[in-house]
Amino acid sequence: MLYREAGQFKSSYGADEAIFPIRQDRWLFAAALIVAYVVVPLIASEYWLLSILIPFLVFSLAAIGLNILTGYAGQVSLGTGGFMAVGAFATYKLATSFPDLNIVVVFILAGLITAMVGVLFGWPSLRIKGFYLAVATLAAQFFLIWMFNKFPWFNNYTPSGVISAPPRAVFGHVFVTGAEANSVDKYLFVLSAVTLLALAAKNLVRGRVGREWMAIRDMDIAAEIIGIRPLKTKLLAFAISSFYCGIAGAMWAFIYTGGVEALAFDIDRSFQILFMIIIGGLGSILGSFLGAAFIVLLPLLLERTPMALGFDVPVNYLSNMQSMIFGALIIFFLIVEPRGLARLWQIGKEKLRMWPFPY
Amino acid sequence: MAAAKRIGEPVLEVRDITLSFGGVRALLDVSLEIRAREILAIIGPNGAGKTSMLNVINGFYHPQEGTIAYKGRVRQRMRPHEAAEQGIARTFQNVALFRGMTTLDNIMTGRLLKMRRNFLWQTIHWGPALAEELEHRVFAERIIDFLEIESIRRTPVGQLPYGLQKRVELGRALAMEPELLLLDEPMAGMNVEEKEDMSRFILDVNDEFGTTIALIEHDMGVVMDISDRVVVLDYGRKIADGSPDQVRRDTAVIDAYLGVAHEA
Amino acid sequence: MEIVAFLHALLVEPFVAMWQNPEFLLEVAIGGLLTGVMYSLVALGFVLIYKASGVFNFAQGTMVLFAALTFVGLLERGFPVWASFLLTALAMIAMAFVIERLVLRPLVNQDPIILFMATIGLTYFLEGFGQIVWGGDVHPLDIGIPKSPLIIGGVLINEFDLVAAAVCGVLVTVLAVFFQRTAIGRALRAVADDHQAALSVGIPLKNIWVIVWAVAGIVGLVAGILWGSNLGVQFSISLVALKALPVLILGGFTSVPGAIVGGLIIGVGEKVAEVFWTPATGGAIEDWFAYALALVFLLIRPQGLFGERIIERV
Amino acid sequence: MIHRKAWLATAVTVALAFGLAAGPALAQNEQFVPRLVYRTGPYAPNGIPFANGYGDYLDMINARDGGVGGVKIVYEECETGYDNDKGVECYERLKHKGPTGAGWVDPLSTGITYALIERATADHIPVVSMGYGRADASYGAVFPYVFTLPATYWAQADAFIKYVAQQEGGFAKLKGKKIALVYHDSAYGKEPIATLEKLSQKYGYTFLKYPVSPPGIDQTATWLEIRQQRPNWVFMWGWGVMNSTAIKDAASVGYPMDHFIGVWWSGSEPDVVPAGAAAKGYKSGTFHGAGQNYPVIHDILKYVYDKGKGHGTRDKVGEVLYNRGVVNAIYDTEALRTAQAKYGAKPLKGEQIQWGFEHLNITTARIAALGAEGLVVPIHLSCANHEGQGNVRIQQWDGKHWHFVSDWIQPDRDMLDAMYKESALAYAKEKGITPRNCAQVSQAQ
Repeated sequence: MLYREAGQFKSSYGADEAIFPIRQDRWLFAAALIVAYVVVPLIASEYWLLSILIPFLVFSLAAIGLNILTGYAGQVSLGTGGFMAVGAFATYKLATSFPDLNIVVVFILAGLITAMVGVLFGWPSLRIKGFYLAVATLAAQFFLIWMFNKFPWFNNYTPSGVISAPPRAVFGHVFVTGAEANSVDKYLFVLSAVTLLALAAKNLVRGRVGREWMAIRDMDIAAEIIGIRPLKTKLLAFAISSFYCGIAGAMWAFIYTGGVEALAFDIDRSFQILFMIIIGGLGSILGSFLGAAFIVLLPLLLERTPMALGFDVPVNYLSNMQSMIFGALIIFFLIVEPRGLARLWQIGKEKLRMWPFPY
Repeated sequence: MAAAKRIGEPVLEVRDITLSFGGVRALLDVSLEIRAREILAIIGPNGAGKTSMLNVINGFYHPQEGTIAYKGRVRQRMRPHEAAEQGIARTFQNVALFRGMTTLDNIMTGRLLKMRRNFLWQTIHWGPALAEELEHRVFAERIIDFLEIESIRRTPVGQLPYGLQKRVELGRALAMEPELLLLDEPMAGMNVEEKEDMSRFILDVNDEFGTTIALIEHDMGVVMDISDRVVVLDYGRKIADGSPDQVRRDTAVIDAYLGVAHEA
Repeated sequence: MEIVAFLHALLVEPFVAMWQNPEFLLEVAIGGLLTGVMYSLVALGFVLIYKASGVFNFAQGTMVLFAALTFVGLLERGFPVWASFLLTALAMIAMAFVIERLVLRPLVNQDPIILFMATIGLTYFLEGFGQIVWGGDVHPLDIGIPKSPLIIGGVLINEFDLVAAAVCGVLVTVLAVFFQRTAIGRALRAVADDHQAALSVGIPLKNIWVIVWAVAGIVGLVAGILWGSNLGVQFSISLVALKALPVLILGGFTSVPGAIVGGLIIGVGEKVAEVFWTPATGGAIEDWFAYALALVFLLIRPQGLFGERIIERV
Repeated sequence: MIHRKAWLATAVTVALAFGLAAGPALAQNEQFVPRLVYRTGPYAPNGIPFANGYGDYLDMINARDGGVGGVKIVYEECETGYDNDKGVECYERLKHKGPTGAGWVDPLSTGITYALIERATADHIPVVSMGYGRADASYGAVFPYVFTLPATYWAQADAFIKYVAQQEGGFAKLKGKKIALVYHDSAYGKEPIATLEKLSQKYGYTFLKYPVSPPGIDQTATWLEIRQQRPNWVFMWGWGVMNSTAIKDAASVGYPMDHFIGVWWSGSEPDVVPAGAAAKGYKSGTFHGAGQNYPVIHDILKYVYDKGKGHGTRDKVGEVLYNRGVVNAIYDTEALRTAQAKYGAKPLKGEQIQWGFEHLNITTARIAALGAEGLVVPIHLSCANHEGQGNVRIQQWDGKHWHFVSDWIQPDRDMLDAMYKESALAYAKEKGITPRNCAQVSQAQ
């Protein structure tokens, strides 16, 4: 009964177009922000911050990027890993070539570079569709990884080809990369970036640009007939999607692991992000977060449950069981709700709205 | 039939169009004109080339021969989105809505060409971008009121019954504020009541907004009732062109079309 | 100046090298053809399933692994080759039943991407299941396929590859006969052409799906035995699926001949590129080159070499 | 119906969430060791024997001696699947376990090593990358917490050239020879390139590079090229399925096996067995002995396998990678013993064990006492030298067993030390690290 919209009237289209038109949702969102910004830094351990929350946030960002391209604009891509690598290596080159440049600027520039690369590889999408496009984007994936691996200029001629993050501060002595960086600072930095970018993405997809993308996704011929230019629209989707993926890749390399080689962004990474958006929900910003949480947290839960219950299972059985359960759960969730966790969440809310009177 | 009085000069002139796919001729030396503010019906038996005609007009097919002049400017080849930019809107025989989007969003897509703020403004959804969004929302709501579809504003169109989908599709076309509106079988598969509603909407659009309309329809009763002029196609050729009464009496038409219909 | 030298290395020198040593070019091309056959075998499984059920079966690579693991596991427990083959084939048929019942049937009429995702779930499940049952070790597999190199006119050809090519030829012939001459085959083709129409003339779609998954499983078994003889049966066999993807886009998702011809083109293309363009590019280009080659073909024919033509209509 | 399923799904998720509760607590007099292993996935055939050997040795020490200096060693395995992210997660999860936290960590993957260097340095936990990882981390002044004992890839590359020179009849004979490197196209595979290039200038051989893109399941092109180029020797820096494929493809182009030498990660049973008879005569580098014929291995059989507590099966004991796991455990526990000598026989912190590693001195006498003569080579570390002496041996596969075909080969220390230092200082500069002054460090202690 707490979750009701009765009595909340909207007197303008502006209010009707807010992200959270229902008051309880706004409270929930505010509470989530408070938890994320205040409570978590106070109570979370370094393990939680560094190995769970930061990768979760970075994955969410990459998933938002891919969701823009695949979920909203309907262009299935398996090149996410490649674009993340572009972001990571661009950041590395920029940060080491211009040591005085603020890291935030570096990240944004790296995102823009990735966006340009994305546009380049998005070109075939005008002619190629569906799974054919998906497999074609693999060309981008393999080529980019090969390129970063092959040309030592990208890693400043280190013999191993591993790039590692030089220490950089956002302002003053608040370091977010390098060994001295404090885990809370890192977390808050990533969280702020993800919050801002997620809001921007939400605004994009509910406005003109988002409608153009969805029109192309749902029926590209009809979209063209109402005046949408397919190439321009698809390329904008590739650009913005790649911008997000690039920043995610940069944060992955610089803030999460601190050092990567190109292979860290191989084809498995692309698949991983694709799983996230399908499980979370295609065409949903919230779904990107839910999907990332599912993929990051579920294996950990599966791994640690037997241990917490006091069973001593050899790791290989555990890991294989985990893989089986993970696979079975994916199928199970798809059967329950093919449109992803975001849709389940929505159904849950609708139930709550009716509760305790289901009709 | 009040609209007939206001009919003006031709806005679109199709000259000697020939269109073929492989060896199949879809249109052969067809010429026709659409005049400002009229309701023109294109009729003919199945496979006569009616839809191909609309596809040629809005740039989806490119004819091998012939020219099209729209508002006095001759064009040979253009993309559909260019037609849209010039003020040509259309609906489809099989509804071509964006099924994953709500009614409101579908209608808002009709306003896309009129929205000017770039994507950077959109990311903040505030200030000029918000103002623009709301301005067009007001317009979309007017169309929703006009078509009496307020209650399904937030419903994804994939879940709507066919008749309503057709109505939403008309709404999306209207949202473009077109000068020329092409309707491909707007009443196919509807019951009498729905057809009456749709006829009323078409006449109102023509009346209130002064929109030029070219439509394809099979229901002869409706065609004769609402159109100012009728063009008849058969096997890719134009066999008649005139007022409903003239066409009704045309022997070629009776042989080719109505005759067939009688036999069947 | 560097640019000129690079372009020279990229655009001139490889062809000079080919011209100067045509025998080597032939050798590389033949090596590529025979490798291509091995790719085709894996691609074939994808095509069968996609054709009949519209599912892009991500689990095909894992099915190859699973079949090979089962086969080698039975061999190691003392079964003769024929019995192991038969039992594994039965296991793949049983698996097809289970997959149809538990995965495909509840998801009937969903979007292709959802079914694709379900096969990813299947991949995880089979990976874990296979390793629990048969272990993560590498199992050597030797069923007596000769492996010595033959030198014919100065050109090296591997006997093993010839056997693989022969097996592939037989398999394709059997499949062709199966599709063209049997009632089940006709039903399969009908389903491939149009699901709804096939249903309306009374073809039971569910049985068809079981059959097609079982056939894909058996094709996977053959591929698994050949790849397993080559690499040893181990987890990495599942990765051959990635080599089959460019073959698929090149040949078209729905064409059996496409899978074969696509495999040959990819095989030759990537080997020739790897050998002759290594000086210009530094090597290891074959992975992306295969995809780039497929992409170029795709830009000319968006539906793949043999895929059904996409007709846009409104 | 659907919604009932949805609730069920939620319930399952919630039930699983309890899994994140804390694990079992540890007693006080125990030294905790996190163990990053990979028993699943594409590299499992290599990961399983190594993890078994390591675990069995610790179990044996606990059973026979009651641990090290009376402190029982407890460990927890964490499956990485050879995946870097998973490795980092494992490390972060286990680093604070036990009364004193993780004593050291063996990342068991070059990629994970790279990812852990900064973290572990900040956490003061020694990273022991035995025979993998970052070669320049041997320069301990810049990498205080990273140990590359007993030899790095660079040392091995140098040793290979020395071995080839021996076989050819002197360094002068190297001039004009062709030496090829077939390598896994990754950070790991590229490690020896700089050394081999440098040596090619010195000795005048032609150095050919053949990258193989991972996983390397098809190498037709590479080996046809090698057949065309006919290099005198082929080295391989391979991993996983790439090794057996390379051996098989080398045989199929008729390349002589005894001129084909793999890195020590390309020289174990899972690499040669799938290739069958073709692999006979193939050589590889190593830094320890193979087989069961060492007293310490006998003790493992006696105290662990006879009690039915082995991690693997008895017949796999003594495989190359199994023994490598044992050797790794010996180095780690010896460092712990060294540290206990200074700080007392109690659970120690990572920084104390770091001291143990830096003062590790495994003499011939100590090796004899360990019952590991011929299994391990004497080694002596210091503040500046985290590698040791870098001795490498060559072993050969006779179709059934691996056996040594060379004596211990001592690489060129001066050249290597200079290379480590140069590379490490460049790293320090980029990272803004001030190298330790090792002269002062040793005085202070």
